[in-house]
Amino acid sequence: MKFSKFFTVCMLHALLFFFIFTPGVWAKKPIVIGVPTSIGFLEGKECLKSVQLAVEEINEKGGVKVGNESRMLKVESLDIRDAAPGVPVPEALLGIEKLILEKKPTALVVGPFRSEALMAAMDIIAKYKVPLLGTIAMSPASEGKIKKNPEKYKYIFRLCLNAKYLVKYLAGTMGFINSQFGFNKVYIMNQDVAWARKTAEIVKKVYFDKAGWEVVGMESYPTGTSDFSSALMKVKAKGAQVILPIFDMPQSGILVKQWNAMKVPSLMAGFISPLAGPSAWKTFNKKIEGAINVNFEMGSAISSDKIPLSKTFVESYEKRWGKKLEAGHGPAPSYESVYLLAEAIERANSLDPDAIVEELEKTDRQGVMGRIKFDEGHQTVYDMDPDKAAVAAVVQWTDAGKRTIVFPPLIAEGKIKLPKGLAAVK
Amino acid sequence: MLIGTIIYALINSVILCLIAMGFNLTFGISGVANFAYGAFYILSAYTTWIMINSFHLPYFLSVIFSIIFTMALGALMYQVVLKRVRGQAISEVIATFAIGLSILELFRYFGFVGFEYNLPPFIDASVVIMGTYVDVQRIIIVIAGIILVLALWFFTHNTSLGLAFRGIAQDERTALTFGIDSDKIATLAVSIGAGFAAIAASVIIPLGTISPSDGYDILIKALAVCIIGGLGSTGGVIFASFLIGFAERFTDTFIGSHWTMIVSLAAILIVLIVKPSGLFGKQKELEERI
Amino acid sequence: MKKRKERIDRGIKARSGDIFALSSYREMMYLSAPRFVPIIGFLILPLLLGVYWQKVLLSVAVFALLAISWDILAQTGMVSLGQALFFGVGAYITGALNHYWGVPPFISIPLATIFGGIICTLMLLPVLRLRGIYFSMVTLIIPLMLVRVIEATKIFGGTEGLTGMTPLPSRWVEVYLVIGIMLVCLFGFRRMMDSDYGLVLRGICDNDRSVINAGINIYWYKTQALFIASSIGAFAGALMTHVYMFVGMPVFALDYSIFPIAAVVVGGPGTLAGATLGACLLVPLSEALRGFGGLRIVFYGIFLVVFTVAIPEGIFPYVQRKYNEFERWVEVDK
Amino acid sequence: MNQAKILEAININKNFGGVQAVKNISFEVNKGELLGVIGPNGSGKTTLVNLITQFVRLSSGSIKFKGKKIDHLPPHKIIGLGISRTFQMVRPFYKLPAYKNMIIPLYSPRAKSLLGGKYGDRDAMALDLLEEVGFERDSFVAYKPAGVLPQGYLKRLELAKAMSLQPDLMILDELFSGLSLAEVASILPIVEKLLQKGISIIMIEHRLKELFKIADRVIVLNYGEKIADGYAQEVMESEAVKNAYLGTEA
Repeated sequence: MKFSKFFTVCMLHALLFFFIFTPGVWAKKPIVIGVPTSIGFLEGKECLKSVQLAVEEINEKGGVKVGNESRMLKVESLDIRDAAPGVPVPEALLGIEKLILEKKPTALVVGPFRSEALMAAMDIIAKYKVPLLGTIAMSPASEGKIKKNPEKYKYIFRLCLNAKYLVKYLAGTMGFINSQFGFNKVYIMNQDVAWARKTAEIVKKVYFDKAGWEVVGMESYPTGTSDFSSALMKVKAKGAQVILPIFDMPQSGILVKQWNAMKVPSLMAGFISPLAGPSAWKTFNKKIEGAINVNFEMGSAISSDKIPLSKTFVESYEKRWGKKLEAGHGPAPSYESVYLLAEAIERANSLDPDAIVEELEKTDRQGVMGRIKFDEGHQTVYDMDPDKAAVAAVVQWTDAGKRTIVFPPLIAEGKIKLPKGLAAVK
Repeated sequence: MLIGTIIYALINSVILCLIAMGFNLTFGISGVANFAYGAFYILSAYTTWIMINSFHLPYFLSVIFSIIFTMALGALMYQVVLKRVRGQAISEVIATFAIGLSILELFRYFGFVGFEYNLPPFIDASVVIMGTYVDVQRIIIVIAGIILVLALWFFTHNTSLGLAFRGIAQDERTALTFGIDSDKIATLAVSIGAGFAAIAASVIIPLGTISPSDGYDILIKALAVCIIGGLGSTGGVIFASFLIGFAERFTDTFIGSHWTMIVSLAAILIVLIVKPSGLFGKQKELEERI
Repeated sequence: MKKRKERIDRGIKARSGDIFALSSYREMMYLSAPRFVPIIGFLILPLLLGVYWQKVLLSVAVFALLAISWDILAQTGMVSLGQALFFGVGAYITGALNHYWGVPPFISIPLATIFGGIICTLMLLPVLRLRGIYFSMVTLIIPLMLVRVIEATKIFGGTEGLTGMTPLPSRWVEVYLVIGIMLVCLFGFRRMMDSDYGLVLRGICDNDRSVINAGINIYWYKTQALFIASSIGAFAGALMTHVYMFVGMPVFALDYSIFPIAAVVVGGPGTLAGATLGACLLVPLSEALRGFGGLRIVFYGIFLVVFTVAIPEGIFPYVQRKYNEFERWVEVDK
Repeated sequence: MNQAKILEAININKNFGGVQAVKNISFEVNKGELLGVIGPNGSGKTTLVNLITQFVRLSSGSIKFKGKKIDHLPPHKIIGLGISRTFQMVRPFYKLPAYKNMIIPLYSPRAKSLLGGKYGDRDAMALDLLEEVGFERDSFVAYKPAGVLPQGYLKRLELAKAMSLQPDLMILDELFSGLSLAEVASILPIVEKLLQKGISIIMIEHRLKELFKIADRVIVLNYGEKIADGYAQEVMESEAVKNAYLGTEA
């Protein structure tokens, strides 16, 4: 009884305090950050939560200083459903437009999933002049559009890995595998969507063909495929030592399960979205030992001791939401984007989009993903050294459900281990 | 390679057959095209998942519970919704489709997406059949498929309820005069169809993960099989499953995986042109020239 | 009872003899208001709305067109679950014409309308011979499979689609073009369905044997209805392609199939006006519900079930009845 | 009496999934005569009508109309040639006024060609035809929705629809079933009038008394087989018929 009374009194005081002493902050409207994305999907869900986390952290420290006063940040999200198969792009665009017109956000973060939606959205964003810090769609085509007409499209930035850098990482990993074990036969399996197909083609062109690898098979799978036996039999028959998968559909879990069940003696090294998060060990019933997977950005469901901020982010996410990060693509850059924005606004000392963009372009911040800088296509530069650029992480599942970062070497925690039945050629 | 492909084609065919069976059964008996079928499939998988992970029931019990739950839901759908629009094809189709849509999108809305939503295989092991590794789960699927078909055959030929089913399926009006309650039978038909979806989900889902968008794929697959086989004909469904099942696997191995869908589409279009009522379609009204 | 009878009389007289309608100013108002109010409303609305709501209005008109197309089919006894097929085929035809050969929109849209109609009709021709839900099943499947075909064969830009279509001269042209066509379709086809030709079409739905028994080839009439409906759908798709300057796999999306059905069911089937009314209610409502994200679709589902089961006649017939009842009240007063 | 045969059926058979609904039946209809078809329920009478108009396909045999084979034609073509039928179960368009129900046959290609390639004033023609079958012109009956009309009027409407195509052969499928004696008595003269116009009629009927008043010849079906064929009086006295049909019905 006594305690509850005390508690009530405390609450009342807190409320009073809130209303009497904070009008200085609340008199000014909060700065709205719009999150138009596909919230019904894992990546979208976790990106939104990461943004909320960052906003809460900044607000706790007193918000963002514009002019003489501190203003709070506020998140307005809207599900544009563009990742769901069968949702028309115009529908997604209308969502973005609605968010811009009705909530009047100072900037947008996260953004569309599908590259074609991003490409189409760029025109709308240019029209309303609201900076977008994208963290999901990966097609380099948007950078081309920005470079071609920088004045018009300068409002669009990207913090996540783009397909070009993904290729760099995949090629790097393959080169690493080659130099360590002497493997040179690969089977490429990719989802039949633009980004995955392009990535596969480019990796083949710029790396495998030049480095003397033999690509024994290359196959694209339409979304919804539920049986990979044919390809796995081919892998075995043709003696490929490495399978390079590039998938972000949920059904790709079937591939992993089948790879395990059919006891294919090859190293699975590439990108399969279900393998990124810590719960994969349980999902796949402890049968993923040896699988190698790219987490697109440091901090997205993976952290490294060498980049302390990534550890803090992953831990505070779990603390705030009571759940571990699972998406290997999106959360870290989404979290970062809020900080970049807050800093840019403070530096610009105004909410004018052109001023913010100008400051954003000057960004140079040591963050969760490493050092964040934009190139002239407004793409965050990724490389292998976290002190010089942002990094991704190539992770191998080891026994006991642990994940070890194996590439890039600067942040590696261990060496690649081969699965049973596969021996080094060298 | 060839043997492996045949083995996996066989498994694929049984999977398709399992998926289409319930839809076909419901239609064959009651004339209700249950477009919420895919949603029931997904719903039962989520139910099992929730039972295991939130109520910590043993796997086996969870599966049984989810089958019963799905069947009850099917019966409920008939009693609450379909009964009122019985016989109006448009309304039946729209209502069931809308119910399916709501169920699937509700799961999506409540965040049932992600890779943690999956069911473990019944027995996690693989065996070698003629030089090809096959996981035990797939063998279980084949066994389940065979048992279901046999059980269905036994049920419709040897039990009085099953005979009543066949009576209704053949001639509803005459069956009515023999005192068969068509509403009751139709309720059972929808419910058993939903149960088939649940059984199919219980054995097939452990191969992959659960995701709401699969619900639409399942419905499409069931429809494709039924269109080719002939709606309402069990033999047709089995035949069509094997036709598509083998065609898919063989195109995948020898032509390319992204052509598999086109093979199915081509099969549907050819069957429609050659024999519009499906290969085994023998509905009475279709014999007329109208 | 007596009142009801009067209403029927009015209907027949108003239709058969124009002189009667001219007998008083009031009668003329009574007869013309239901036509002129929506026309004037639709013509003025774009002037009052902001850019965003103009886009919504554009969506309203496009979905109204698809709903009208659905309703024409349904009245002829064909329940389509794949309006997206018509929409998508129209969109791809105009997209390809414009993208590969640079055909300007004012030529490519009419071409897409006609050829879209022909292609869809040919594709569905075999199913016309079947009764029951076969038509629904096949229409549901074909658009989804066409998507896969485009994905696999990589024709028409494959998964990325084609971009950079020529836009229409201005957003005013966009809005007024689509509204104009929608109004023409609404009143034109409403009139057609009321004519003896429409009677035959509706006869096929009600009792096809009776129509055959009149020595009429129902397949030929079904084919015509299918062509009309798919042309309307193809036009909507073609127009949207030029509005968004993009065509890709999403044009076969399930949304384009479900929305029109929802609109018709809510507005009231069998009147075309109901279809339009349904689109006018649902599309803005859907904008208002946008904040709910995926839950919106759930609402649709529930809406659809409730309307099909509880209010199968839809809103429009109710409004129509109320309108007539009101007039009757005045007459009694005299 | 050697009149031209207007319709000739030769050894027609129909199988419904193993059930032989019509077994090897042959018969003919002469020009201008009324052929009655009788038989117990389920004896295949309606199937016979469906076979003639090709609503159901023949399993084997052939049918000739005016000397030309018609069993390969779709139903609407056959009707276009000048055979029209009524249905046992009348299913008019309930929501439409009675006279609007007449529009569909009047809109058919046959109606158009009869008028020399032009459609006439269909509403007026419909009202004329309805008057012929007993819809009083001065009343509002013809304007009432078909749904509120009594059975007698619906049967008349059905007859008027068949008449509107000005057929050479008319098949009336249980026109009198479900009607009162008075109603039958008032429709009978209309049928006689059609005969006077030279139209051949096949009449399927359970009301033997009324049928025998106007029938020239009668065939009797039982279990899909023809068990008697001849003038009304002869058939009535045939033993087989008495056993199979009249006996069971009493």
